[in-house]
Amino acid sequence: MEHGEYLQHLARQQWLIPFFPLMAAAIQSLMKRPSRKASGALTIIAMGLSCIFALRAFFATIGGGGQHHEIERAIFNFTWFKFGTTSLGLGFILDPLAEGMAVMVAFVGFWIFVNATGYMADDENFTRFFCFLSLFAASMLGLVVSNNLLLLYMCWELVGLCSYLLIGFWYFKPAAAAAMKKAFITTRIGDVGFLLGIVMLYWKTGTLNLYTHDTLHPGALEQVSALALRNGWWGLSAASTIAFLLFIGAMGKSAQFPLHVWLPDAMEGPTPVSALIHAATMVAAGVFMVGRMYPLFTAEAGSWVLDFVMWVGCITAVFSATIAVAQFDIKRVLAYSTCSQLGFMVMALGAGSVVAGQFHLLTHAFFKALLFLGSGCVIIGTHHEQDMRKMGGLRKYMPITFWCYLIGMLALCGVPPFAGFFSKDEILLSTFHRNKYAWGLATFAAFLTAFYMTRQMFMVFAGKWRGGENDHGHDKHGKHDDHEHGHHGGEPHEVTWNMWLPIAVLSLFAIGLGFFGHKYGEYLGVEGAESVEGKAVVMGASLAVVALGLLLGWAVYGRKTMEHATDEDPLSAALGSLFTFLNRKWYIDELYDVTIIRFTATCGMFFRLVDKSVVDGILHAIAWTAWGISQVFRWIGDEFFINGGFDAGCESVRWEGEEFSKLENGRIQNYFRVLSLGAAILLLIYFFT
Amino acid sequence: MAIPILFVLSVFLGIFAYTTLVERKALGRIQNRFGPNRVGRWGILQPIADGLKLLIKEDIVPRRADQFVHFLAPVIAVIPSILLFSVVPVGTRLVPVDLNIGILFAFAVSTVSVLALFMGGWASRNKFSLLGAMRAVAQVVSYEVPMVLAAVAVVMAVGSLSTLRIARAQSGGILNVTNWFVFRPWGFVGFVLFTIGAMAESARTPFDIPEAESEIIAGYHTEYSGFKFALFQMGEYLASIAMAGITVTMFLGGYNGPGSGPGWVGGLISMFWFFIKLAFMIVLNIWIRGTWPRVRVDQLLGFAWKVLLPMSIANIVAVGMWHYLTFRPLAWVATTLWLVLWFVTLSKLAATENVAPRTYRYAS
Amino acid sequence: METIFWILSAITVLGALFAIMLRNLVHCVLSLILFFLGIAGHYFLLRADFLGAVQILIYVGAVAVLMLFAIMLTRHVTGDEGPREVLGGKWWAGMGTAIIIAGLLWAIIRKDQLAQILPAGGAQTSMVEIGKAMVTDWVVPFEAMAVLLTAALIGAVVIALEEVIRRR
Amino acid sequence: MTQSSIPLLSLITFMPLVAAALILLLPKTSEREIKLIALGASMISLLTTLCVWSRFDPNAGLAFEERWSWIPTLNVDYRLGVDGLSVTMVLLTAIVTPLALLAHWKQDRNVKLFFILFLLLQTGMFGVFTALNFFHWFIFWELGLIPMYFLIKIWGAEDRTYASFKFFVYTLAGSVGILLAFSFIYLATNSLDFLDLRQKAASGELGVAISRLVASIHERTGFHVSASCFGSLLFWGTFLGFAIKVPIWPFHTWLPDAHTQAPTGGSMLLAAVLLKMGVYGFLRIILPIFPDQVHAHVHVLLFLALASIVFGAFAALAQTDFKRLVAYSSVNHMGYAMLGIFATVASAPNVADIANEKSAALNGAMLQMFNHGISSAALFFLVGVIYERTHTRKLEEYGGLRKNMPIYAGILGISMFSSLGLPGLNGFVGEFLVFKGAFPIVTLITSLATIGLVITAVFLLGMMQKVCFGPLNTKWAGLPDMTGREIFIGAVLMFFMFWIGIYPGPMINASNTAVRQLVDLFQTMTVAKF
Amino acid sequence: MNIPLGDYLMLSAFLFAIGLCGALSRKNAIIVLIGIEIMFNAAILNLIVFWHYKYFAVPTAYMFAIFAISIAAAESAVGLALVIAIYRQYKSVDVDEFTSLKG
Repeated sequence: MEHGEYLQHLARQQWLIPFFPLMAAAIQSLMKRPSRKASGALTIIAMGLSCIFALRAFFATIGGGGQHHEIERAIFNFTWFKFGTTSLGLGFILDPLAEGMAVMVAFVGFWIFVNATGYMADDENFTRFFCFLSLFAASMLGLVVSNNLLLLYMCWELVGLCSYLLIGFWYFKPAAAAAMKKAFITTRIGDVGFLLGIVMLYWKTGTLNLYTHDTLHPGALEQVSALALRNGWWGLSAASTIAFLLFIGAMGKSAQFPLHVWLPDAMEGPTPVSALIHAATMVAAGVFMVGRMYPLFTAEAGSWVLDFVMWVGCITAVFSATIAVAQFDIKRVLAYSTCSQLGFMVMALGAGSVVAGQFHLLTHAFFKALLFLGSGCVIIGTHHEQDMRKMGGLRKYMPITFWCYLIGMLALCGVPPFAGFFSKDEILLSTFHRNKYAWGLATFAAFLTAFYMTRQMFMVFAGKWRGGENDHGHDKHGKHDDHEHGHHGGEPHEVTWNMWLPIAVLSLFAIGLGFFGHKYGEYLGVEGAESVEGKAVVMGASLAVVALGLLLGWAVYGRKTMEHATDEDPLSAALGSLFTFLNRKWYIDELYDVTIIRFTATCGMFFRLVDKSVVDGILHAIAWTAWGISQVFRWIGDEFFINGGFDAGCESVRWEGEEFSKLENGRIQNYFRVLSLGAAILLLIYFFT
Repeated sequence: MAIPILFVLSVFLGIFAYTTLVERKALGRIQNRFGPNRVGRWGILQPIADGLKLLIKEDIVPRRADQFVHFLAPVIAVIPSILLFSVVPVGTRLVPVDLNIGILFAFAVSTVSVLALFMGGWASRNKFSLLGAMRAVAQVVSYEVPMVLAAVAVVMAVGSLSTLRIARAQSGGILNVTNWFVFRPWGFVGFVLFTIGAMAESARTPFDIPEAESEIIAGYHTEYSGFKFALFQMGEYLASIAMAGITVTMFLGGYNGPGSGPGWVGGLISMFWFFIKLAFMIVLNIWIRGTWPRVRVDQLLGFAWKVLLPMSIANIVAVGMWHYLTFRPLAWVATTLWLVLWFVTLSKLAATENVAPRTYRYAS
Repeated sequence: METIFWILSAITVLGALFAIMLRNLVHCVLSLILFFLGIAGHYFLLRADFLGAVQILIYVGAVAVLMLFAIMLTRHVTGDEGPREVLGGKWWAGMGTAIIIAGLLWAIIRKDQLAQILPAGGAQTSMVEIGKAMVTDWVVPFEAMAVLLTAALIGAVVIALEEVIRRR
Repeated sequence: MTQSSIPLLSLITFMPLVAAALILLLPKTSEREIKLIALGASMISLLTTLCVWSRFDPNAGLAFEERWSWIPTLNVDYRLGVDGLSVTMVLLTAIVTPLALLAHWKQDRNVKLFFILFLLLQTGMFGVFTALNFFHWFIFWELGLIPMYFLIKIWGAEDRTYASFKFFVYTLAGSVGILLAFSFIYLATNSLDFLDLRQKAASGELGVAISRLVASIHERTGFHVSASCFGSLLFWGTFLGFAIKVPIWPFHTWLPDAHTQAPTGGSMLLAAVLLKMGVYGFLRIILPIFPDQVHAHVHVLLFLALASIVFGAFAALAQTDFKRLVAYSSVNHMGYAMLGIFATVASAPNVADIANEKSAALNGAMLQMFNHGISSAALFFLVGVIYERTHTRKLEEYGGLRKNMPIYAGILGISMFSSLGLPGLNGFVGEFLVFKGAFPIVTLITSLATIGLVITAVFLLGMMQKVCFGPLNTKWAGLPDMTGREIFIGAVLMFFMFWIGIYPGPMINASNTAVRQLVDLFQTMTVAKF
Repeated sequence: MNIPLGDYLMLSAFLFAIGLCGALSRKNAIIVLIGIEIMFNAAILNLIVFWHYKYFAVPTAYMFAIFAISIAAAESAVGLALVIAIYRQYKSVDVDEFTSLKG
């Protein structure tokens, strides 16, 4: 088979990639609760199949485009429904961007599922959990391989749904219940922008298929040059306007400032969920979408949209990093770190380097998933303890977890030769070219990253075990008491193989993936305008700040580890109220509470009051007026004239009736006789006429 | 016209006489005894002896009885029974009267016999008689309905009321047998319904409650003796024989059988087949009489209205299906299913009483 | 044929007269049956065989029997009204009216030319035709009749069983 | 035009009426038979409707038409028929009514009257969607009102008297507007046939007739009013009637009251079908018969639609009563349908492919009607389920019900997401089409309407959180989960949610031709004619 | 058959009058019903007579007769049921005593 045809063939089978997890979800939704093994196996097998199909497509795309820097893109479009004289199509795409992402999602997802079988082993809603996870995997893969903005949006919303469901998986915790709602609504605000962007794109181009390979009916992204010439809003071209609107969606999903608030709260979900959805894949969907729609962003030269994107990313990166410094919850640190890293990616996109953004997305997915799974292992190993102050010294108890976690941490900090170093370096480089101030801020964020990760490492793994000092933490979750480790008492312990194997595998990638950065750029087919100029500065600066961060972390936390869980954080002692400010996340949530949320609630009360008093008031006024008028008529007209006259008439009729009723004596034969007499008279008349 | 009528009068009266003998002998055998065997060889002259005895017996009329009606009742009992024979085709060449409303005529005439029972019962001024009469009237009126409806099925299939046409419609087929209506789903059901109806109509066991000895002495003919009693008996037997004849005509192919045909020889053979079938029906009646116990009054009426009537209506629908489904295998399957469905439903519905399973105390 | 007509007419008229004149109710019904049979005979004479059979089936077999039942159920088991007054109040008015009507009808029929015609003869309406007409042209009345009969059946049962139902 | 030999539509419409008559004959005590008869009748209607649906050819225009001369002196025909505008509504009615009946299967108070009223209501609803002549259409219209009044009045909750009275008088007042308007139209044209009037309106004959009528009024009474003003009056009269029924802000206040007080099945039907009667009125009567007037006032109308969406959503946000919240969500959702409809009317000269945009908007509105019927029926049913068990509707009194009612929580979640417009479920398709179509035509208003999307999410998710999540309120520790019957009802509704969410083709296809004809009416329109 | 139509008509007129007489003057409700039946039969006889004499080939009159007989049967069934019901109420079948319809 010729290569193009082969790709086409594969594109026609793209739907299979999300199909397997979808089926797994459908089957599990009908399963009984106790069928744990079957459920877990089904999910993992389905994910494995998806992974195989994704890899097949991935290798096909490598084989084609890599050498001559020309993207080969195979698509498969079909009609969803018809309306008016046109129709609405959906479609699947097969191109490097999609396949790289799909392989990542399927592969990381596969290992996270394996880990989850351990993490969730004794949860009563095990089946439900894997059902949601499968559904998530299906939607995420569908999002990745869709060639249609509407299909992408649908999957986008579905991953949001799964995120909602999984954050609130332990719905009985009020915090989880609040967090799930917050996550959905916050992303929904972004989605409104996204939806408007879609609708506008549809209006301006008449299609939502991104590529059609058809000159008569070009796809949306094939019309960008025309769109760049048409007018949009706010003095932008249509293309840029749409790009801006779409980016608002991405901001919601990828937790960019100021819509980032949901992501840390989302840590209320089970840790594999945090790893898969809120670190590796879903939150990256915004970045992916921007990458997918990138031609729109660059269509109009010199619009402020890209700058906007860059600054949003930059601000998020620094802002979140500062918060991460002052957190005590092991997962929250990672959550803010994720926010910050997402900021890096977005910044890269804004700086004009899709490759850097996407590559960081991939590497980040691996090592952040690793870190989250690692933290999950820690949490399980310490009997559901999440407060870093109550950990410590775990290196002794959980060696495998420690080493893997260390690799992930180094990758995140950007220590060469780990994966994060390469990808972050590229981002900083591209930002350096675009805007020096942004670069400076980003470098500062890199410094903070190294610092807070070091802090975390020392707090968790170094020193001595501080848990179990007060009461045992695991009273909080009564139902986890019959955990397998009952005989361990309060001591931490290493986790089972199905939990550490995934992080071990992922740590391999966290080490090695960075070396493929250049290849990935080629693979995406973006001409890497690799200017060596400034490279040394950037690299040197970043190495320096990383080293500084590590050192500072060691200085503050490593030299003298915490003795007791109640000890004050050394940094807190140093920074004072600034630390509290950071610990309380810059009081953003409180700000939102008093502004937006209060405003919305007031609006609600106001319109409720309007309904109750104004609208109903007018109504009641009308009703009372009518009633009053009717009373007047009743007394004057009815009671006096009509009733009086009517009574008199009735009386006379009744009297007549009384008289006539005497004719009725009730004897049937009498009636009959009269009847016959009448007949006789009729006959008589007939006879004589 | 005269020959057939004479034939009918002589032959069927003879059959009547010897039916009584056969019945007594057969019942005797069923009940492990001999039956009449003193008058002539095998008791062959018993009917004549009975007749003579009844002729010379004293005729007693109760003093307060309504003399005229009391006298009239047995006469009226016999007349319709004999009239019934006028529409039964005995052979291809032997049809007394071919009325174009034959079946209807038969029913019309047979209803008159109920009057005789009532008159006899009422005129006797005896409460047992009156009770018997009332029972008889209720029973006959009830069972007439499903019977007529069962006949309507046949009439619909043939398209004529004439008994001769009905008999002719059943000729042909393999050996002149396969076209008998009893070999159709609806015909079989109709046959069963009609047979049950005919037995009830002529008040034969197990439907003999109008003359149930253990309850009301002898029912409407308690106060009759001598030849009047004989006339009642005669009317009853003749009616049941005539009904058997009509059953044969409508369902069992009438005079049709292997070898029957229009010629003289065929005619004789056809008469042979007719009487064979008639004998079969008579023996069947006797057999049932000897086998089944008497039913209760409420059971009797409930059975007529709740089982036979719906079933006969379903049967009419089945004939309609048969008529319109010209593809025969389909018609077979459809009508059979339909009727079985109704049968099952009705038998489920009718089984309202829970009868405990019988336990045998001494035999095991 | 004329003889048969006159005999049947005599039976009919006598039956009718006895039916309304006799004191014993059962005798009344029996003579009513005679009247019905006479009418059936007339139908046969008029070559309406089917109707004749139906007349016997319905009137003799059903209506008359029903009347006998009614008599039995209203306690006059003997059927004899006894010494009580059998004629209703103002009976003379009814009788008079009937006689006037009879006389007038007689006079009208006498006067009319139509009274002199004889049967036209010719082809009779066959049973098949009647049957077909019944389910084609006359199907609506036919169905209406079916409904009416059902209603009458149910109604009669309900009326007669009223007390039983109430007791339950 | 296909003339069906069997009067299927009459059968659909009057089957419940016949069953009601049958039930009337039954004694009060035979409740089981009553229920079975009612359910059987609505099932027959459903089966017949499915037959109609399967044989319905969307391209053939009016189908299954029945036309008999009824009152020749008034030029009134008995005319039934379905086209793309009504067939989905008939289907909706046929689906929801048996489910509503089933929801009341355990009803034990005054069963006979209840089911009779229900069946009467069903006849009314079917009749409104199938009738093509104002004369009997109006009878059916009122028949949809009166049984509902009694259902609320007799079987309602604590505040039923006020609610039912308000519902009845309010809606009746609207009906008066319709009746008056049509009286004048009849005076002017001597016709009450919708399609005939549509023809006349399109050809301008209606305008001429109205000016003639105005002239003759002037002649006789000396009362002068311009023809265009008179036409607008007629339009506003009709508008009032339908706007109250839909309901459009600010005529909506009867709805939360009525919904909250109505029995479960009543709310289901009220939300699922009765509101659609109002929207259907816009599609069948206002748009075809008053094209010029509606076009002239479209900006006001669009504002009202927007107000319904946004204000309705905000008002819902502030509710503490479960049922009231769902009721306000109806105001909000019907606002989307109205937005789609009014966007069809508005003119936008600079939009290139305007016919298709309008088709999308109107198709979306049609679909939104059906979707709202399904999902609001489900939500009201679920409210009923929980109310039956806890006897409270206060949101703060629930909490954590998912723990012992997982199936309930699942069905509630799916229904909620369907109502919220999650892709993959039915709500999304309709809303997307409305936005897609309306956005190019009335950009600003559509953009503002998206606020409604967010607020909808806020209040629905808040509802979900308060009912199902959080720690279990110990008061409800012993609550049983949904029974098989209730799950069945939910499952049927969910089937439609998924079906339309995943494969909306048949629904849109059914309405498309009729929608395009309606859109063509407004294609060439630029200025009002009179 | 040489009987003129008038003879038949006369016969049915007399029968009708007899029935009327019975229905109007007898006291017993059953006899009243008997009278009505006689009138019915007289009328039906008339139908058949006309059919036989004038419209021999048309089934209309025949149909009328059949329907009339059916109605008569239904009527008598209901009538007798009524008689029985009334008897239960009043312990009498005398029509003169049924005066509860008195105004």
